[in-house]
Amino acid sequence: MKRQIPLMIVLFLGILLTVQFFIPSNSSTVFYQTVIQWYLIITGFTIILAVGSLVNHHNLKIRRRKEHWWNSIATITGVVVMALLGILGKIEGLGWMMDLYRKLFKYVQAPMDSAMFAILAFYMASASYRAFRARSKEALLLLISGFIVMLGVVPFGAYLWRAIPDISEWILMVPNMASKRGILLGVGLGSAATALKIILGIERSWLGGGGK
Amino acid sequence: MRQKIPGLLLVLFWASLCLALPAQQIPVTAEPAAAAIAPVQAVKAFDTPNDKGRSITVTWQASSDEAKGLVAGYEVQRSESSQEGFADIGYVPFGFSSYTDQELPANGKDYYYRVRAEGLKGEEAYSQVSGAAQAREQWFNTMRANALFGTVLFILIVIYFISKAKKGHHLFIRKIAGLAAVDEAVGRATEMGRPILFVPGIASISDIPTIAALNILAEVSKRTAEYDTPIIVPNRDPVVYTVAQEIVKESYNQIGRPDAFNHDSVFYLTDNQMGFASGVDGIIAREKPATNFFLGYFAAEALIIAETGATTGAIQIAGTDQVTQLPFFITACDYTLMGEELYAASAYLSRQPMLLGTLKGQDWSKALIGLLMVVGVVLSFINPALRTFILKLLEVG
Amino acid sequence: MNIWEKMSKIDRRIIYLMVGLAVIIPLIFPMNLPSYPSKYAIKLYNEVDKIAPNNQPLLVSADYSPSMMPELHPMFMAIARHCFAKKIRLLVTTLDPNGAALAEDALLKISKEYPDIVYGRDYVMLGYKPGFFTVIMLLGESIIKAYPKDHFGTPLAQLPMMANVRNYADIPLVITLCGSKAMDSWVIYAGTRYHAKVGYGNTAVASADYYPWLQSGQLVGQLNGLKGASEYEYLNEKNGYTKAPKTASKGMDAVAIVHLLIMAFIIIGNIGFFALRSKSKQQGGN
Amino acid sequence: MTFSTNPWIWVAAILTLSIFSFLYKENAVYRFAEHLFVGISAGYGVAIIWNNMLIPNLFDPLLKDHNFWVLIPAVLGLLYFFRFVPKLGYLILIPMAFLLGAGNGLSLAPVIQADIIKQMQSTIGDATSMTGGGWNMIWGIVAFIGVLCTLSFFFFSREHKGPLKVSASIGIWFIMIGFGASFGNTVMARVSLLIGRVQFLMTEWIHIIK
Repeated sequence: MKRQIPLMIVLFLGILLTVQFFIPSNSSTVFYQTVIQWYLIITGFTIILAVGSLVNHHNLKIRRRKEHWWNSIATITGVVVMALLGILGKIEGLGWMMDLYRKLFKYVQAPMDSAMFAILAFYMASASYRAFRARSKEALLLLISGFIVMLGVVPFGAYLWRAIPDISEWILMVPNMASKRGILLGVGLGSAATALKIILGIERSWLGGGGK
Repeated sequence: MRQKIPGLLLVLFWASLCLALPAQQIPVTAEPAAAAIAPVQAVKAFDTPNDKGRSITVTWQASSDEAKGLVAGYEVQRSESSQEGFADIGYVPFGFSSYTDQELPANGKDYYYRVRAEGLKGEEAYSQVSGAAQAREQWFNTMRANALFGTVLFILIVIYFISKAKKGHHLFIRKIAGLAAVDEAVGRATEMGRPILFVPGIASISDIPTIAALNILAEVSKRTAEYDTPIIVPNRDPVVYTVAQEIVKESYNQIGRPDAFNHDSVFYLTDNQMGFASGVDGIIAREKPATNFFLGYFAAEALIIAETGATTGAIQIAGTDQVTQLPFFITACDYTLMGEELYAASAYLSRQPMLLGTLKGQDWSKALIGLLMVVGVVLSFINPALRTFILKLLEVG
Repeated sequence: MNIWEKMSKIDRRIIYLMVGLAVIIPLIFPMNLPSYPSKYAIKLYNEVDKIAPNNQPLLVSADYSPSMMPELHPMFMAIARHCFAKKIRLLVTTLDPNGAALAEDALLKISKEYPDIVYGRDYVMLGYKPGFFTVIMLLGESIIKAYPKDHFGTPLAQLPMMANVRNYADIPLVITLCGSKAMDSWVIYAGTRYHAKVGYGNTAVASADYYPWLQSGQLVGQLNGLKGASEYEYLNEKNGYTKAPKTASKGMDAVAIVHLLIMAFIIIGNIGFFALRSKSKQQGGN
Repeated sequence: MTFSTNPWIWVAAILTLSIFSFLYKENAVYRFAEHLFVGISAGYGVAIIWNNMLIPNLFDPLLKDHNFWVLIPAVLGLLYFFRFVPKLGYLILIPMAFLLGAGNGLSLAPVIQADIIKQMQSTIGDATSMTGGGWNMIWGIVAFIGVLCTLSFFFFSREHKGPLKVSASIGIWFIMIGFGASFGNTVMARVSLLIGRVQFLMTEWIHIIK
């Protein structure tokens, strides 16, 4: 019983929403919008649980004086301050909170966001140095096409041979596009099958029991 | 042409929303009409197809002066009578020859339309009144007939193979290197006495790669429960966090070691993509997991976490259906599940007949798709008209 | 450890350090590496260049936000300089709420370099208007309906440049500078529906997505990321239109050096790998 | 060389450098920045969800429009908190079931439409477009074969031998060429981001370059 009701809900909603996709009628549209709205509301509640788990995780560290526990104070302070500023700042008369919220976003969160993103430039270099080795036929192909496309970007490539940018464009247009389409077709089947398995209750690891 | 109408209507709908207002606000210069312009021809009004009702589409042939560059636009008018009482309902600029009337007062009632062509100098010309049209609500979207056919066919194929599998037919599954390595990876962590890191992607539960990742998490956490190896599951999505926690807990219950499950091992970090990446990087650098699983939906953070993992010498098993991120996983990880392999994983790891049956269904669908495409290409080469027809059949809306 | 092993196992920190230096040094000391503009950049440049001076305006839509700034902002500056130097009239819109401030900044700065350029006569900033593709279509009907006033609140009727500019029919070329999505709308609505000529500048990640449209001629030319911006700067300089510092070219020097560095590391890694392999094979043979 | 006098710029610059310090190794400065980043961004997320999800979807309908239907999902959401009640813990499966059912139901048919039918159309269309003369036609066919071979690589229920082995290995060649190209094509974009950061440090914080 404890398992049957959730399975019925999944089956029922899954079938209705799949059918809904093909029905443009008014009632069908209203149903769709209601489901989306409910979905958002339920999701809204999970953030409380989730942030609760984050705070709890760090609270434990502080209380047990685990290694580097003082950093956890930064996390908890960050969560509480940002959430309060963002929610209370909407109230009239507390505009200074909104200002501070925006400042913290602009000068604390956004710079770290961009810096983390920029780290990718370094990692592209180290990853390609390590992995672009002609260990096998496949790795050789990866190496060559990556190399040509990189040459296509720099002036040095065109200096070596004027056709390099065109070859690079060809690689991006023909084999690259073909492999992407092939992978996408497979992904489409795989994800449709996975959705179907969940709807039909064949895949029920989320209930525990791995399908029993 | 029919196929293109709904897309066009959508465009028109937005355009008309936007255009209707300024058209009426801007005062028309009171200059007398210099010269007459030609009215539009063949005004037709009909129920807008594939919609929820209360909408009528009006089409017409452009004024013959449009080609001469004399027309500014067209004002569409509606009335409940074919004779009188016409009121402006929407304006479209020249170049358009249709308009969608939205939010009509009622379905199933007769409405009449006419179009006023407006010249650049303020000239006006009224068209003939259209025939009566009624708005109706539709119960099937004909633009999606091909998707319906595809969905039903796919479901039937999959169900057929599942029922066959239930009867106990032996089902083969080819080796998938990344998954064959799971046991070894868990074993290695146990030997080294280090934890296992499992990142179920950064997407929400309605993104199917996340579901696939959670199915794999169920199998992996069963193994960690068996070997008593700690598992760390950081999350970016609050809903995924709750599901992941239940899954790991259930795996420990199943293995018969509910006491070994640590609630704090599955936790939420932040929903910010790069904030999440920085947190995972910190965990990798400090906890030095022996094995990292990065499975599910990933975007730019894929390389950030995978490359950090590579520096700690962990065995890394990654998998995503995101074509743009696969190259980075391939370069930075030991094993990568590419695209559909991610979805085949739960069948591979659990070897349950029904899941293997689904996989068989996928393969047959693949063969069918390949065959249909070959036929489509051959026919298209034989006759260009066939090509147009085939492409129209596959047009999505 | 012998030299081959060293070559196949360079510490990653050395790689990071060199990447860092390869970015910082060219930014401080520009190297002025040669440029070989791509065919699509040359096409776009020529389309702009052939617009008659003091006549119909070029429309540039700055559809980018600060995160795409490193790549797209220099394109905007280079195109604006080209227009101001050749007295090609310039009309600026933006579909991204953040784009207006960025474009305004750039125009303010560049107009100082060209003292005889007058706002309202030589360039007009229409600013941001929400609605995305509805704005693109509105412009096709009537610019004055889409933007009764300019970015600074002046009615368009008071701006001499706008006197004979009704819609796309009076605009010889439209250029959008955007991340990805805006492009589809410009091509489909401005290009296909109103027969406007459309060219674009994009961020490098989106570059591969639009080649089919370039090949079919739906897009007349392209500036691809920082490289495209530097190519435009190069063409500007080559034609003597500006002596302003070439922001993108400095960045592109850095990009080129990092690429060469990465390629060098790949070669070194492979030499080390093959040397080690042949050595271990020989030892195996003995 | 002068420094910025704006304290916020200093905060931004120091945090940027702290993040970069991870490249050398995990250290106390990075650890602090990382913890702060996680906290601040999680708090930001809470505010966003409150302001953009719960207020317009739950509180506004309830308090302004007196739409009491939204209490149903609110109750479903509250069921999540039974997680902390040992005997009723299974109740959280109900909201989970709603989200899973809705999520998968909303995806199934659209996936078939967008990933399969649309891809089939583009594949056939591109292979037979015949615009641009001879070479384009040949490349169209080459790409078509590439799509088929790539697809054949994903056959799971059959051992890869005989013709399937041939086509699957050609598929893998296409995949590898594609991946190499994607990788090479992304380098410039990522370096541009780094340039953006370096420019911030060297123009707004330390005034080295103009």
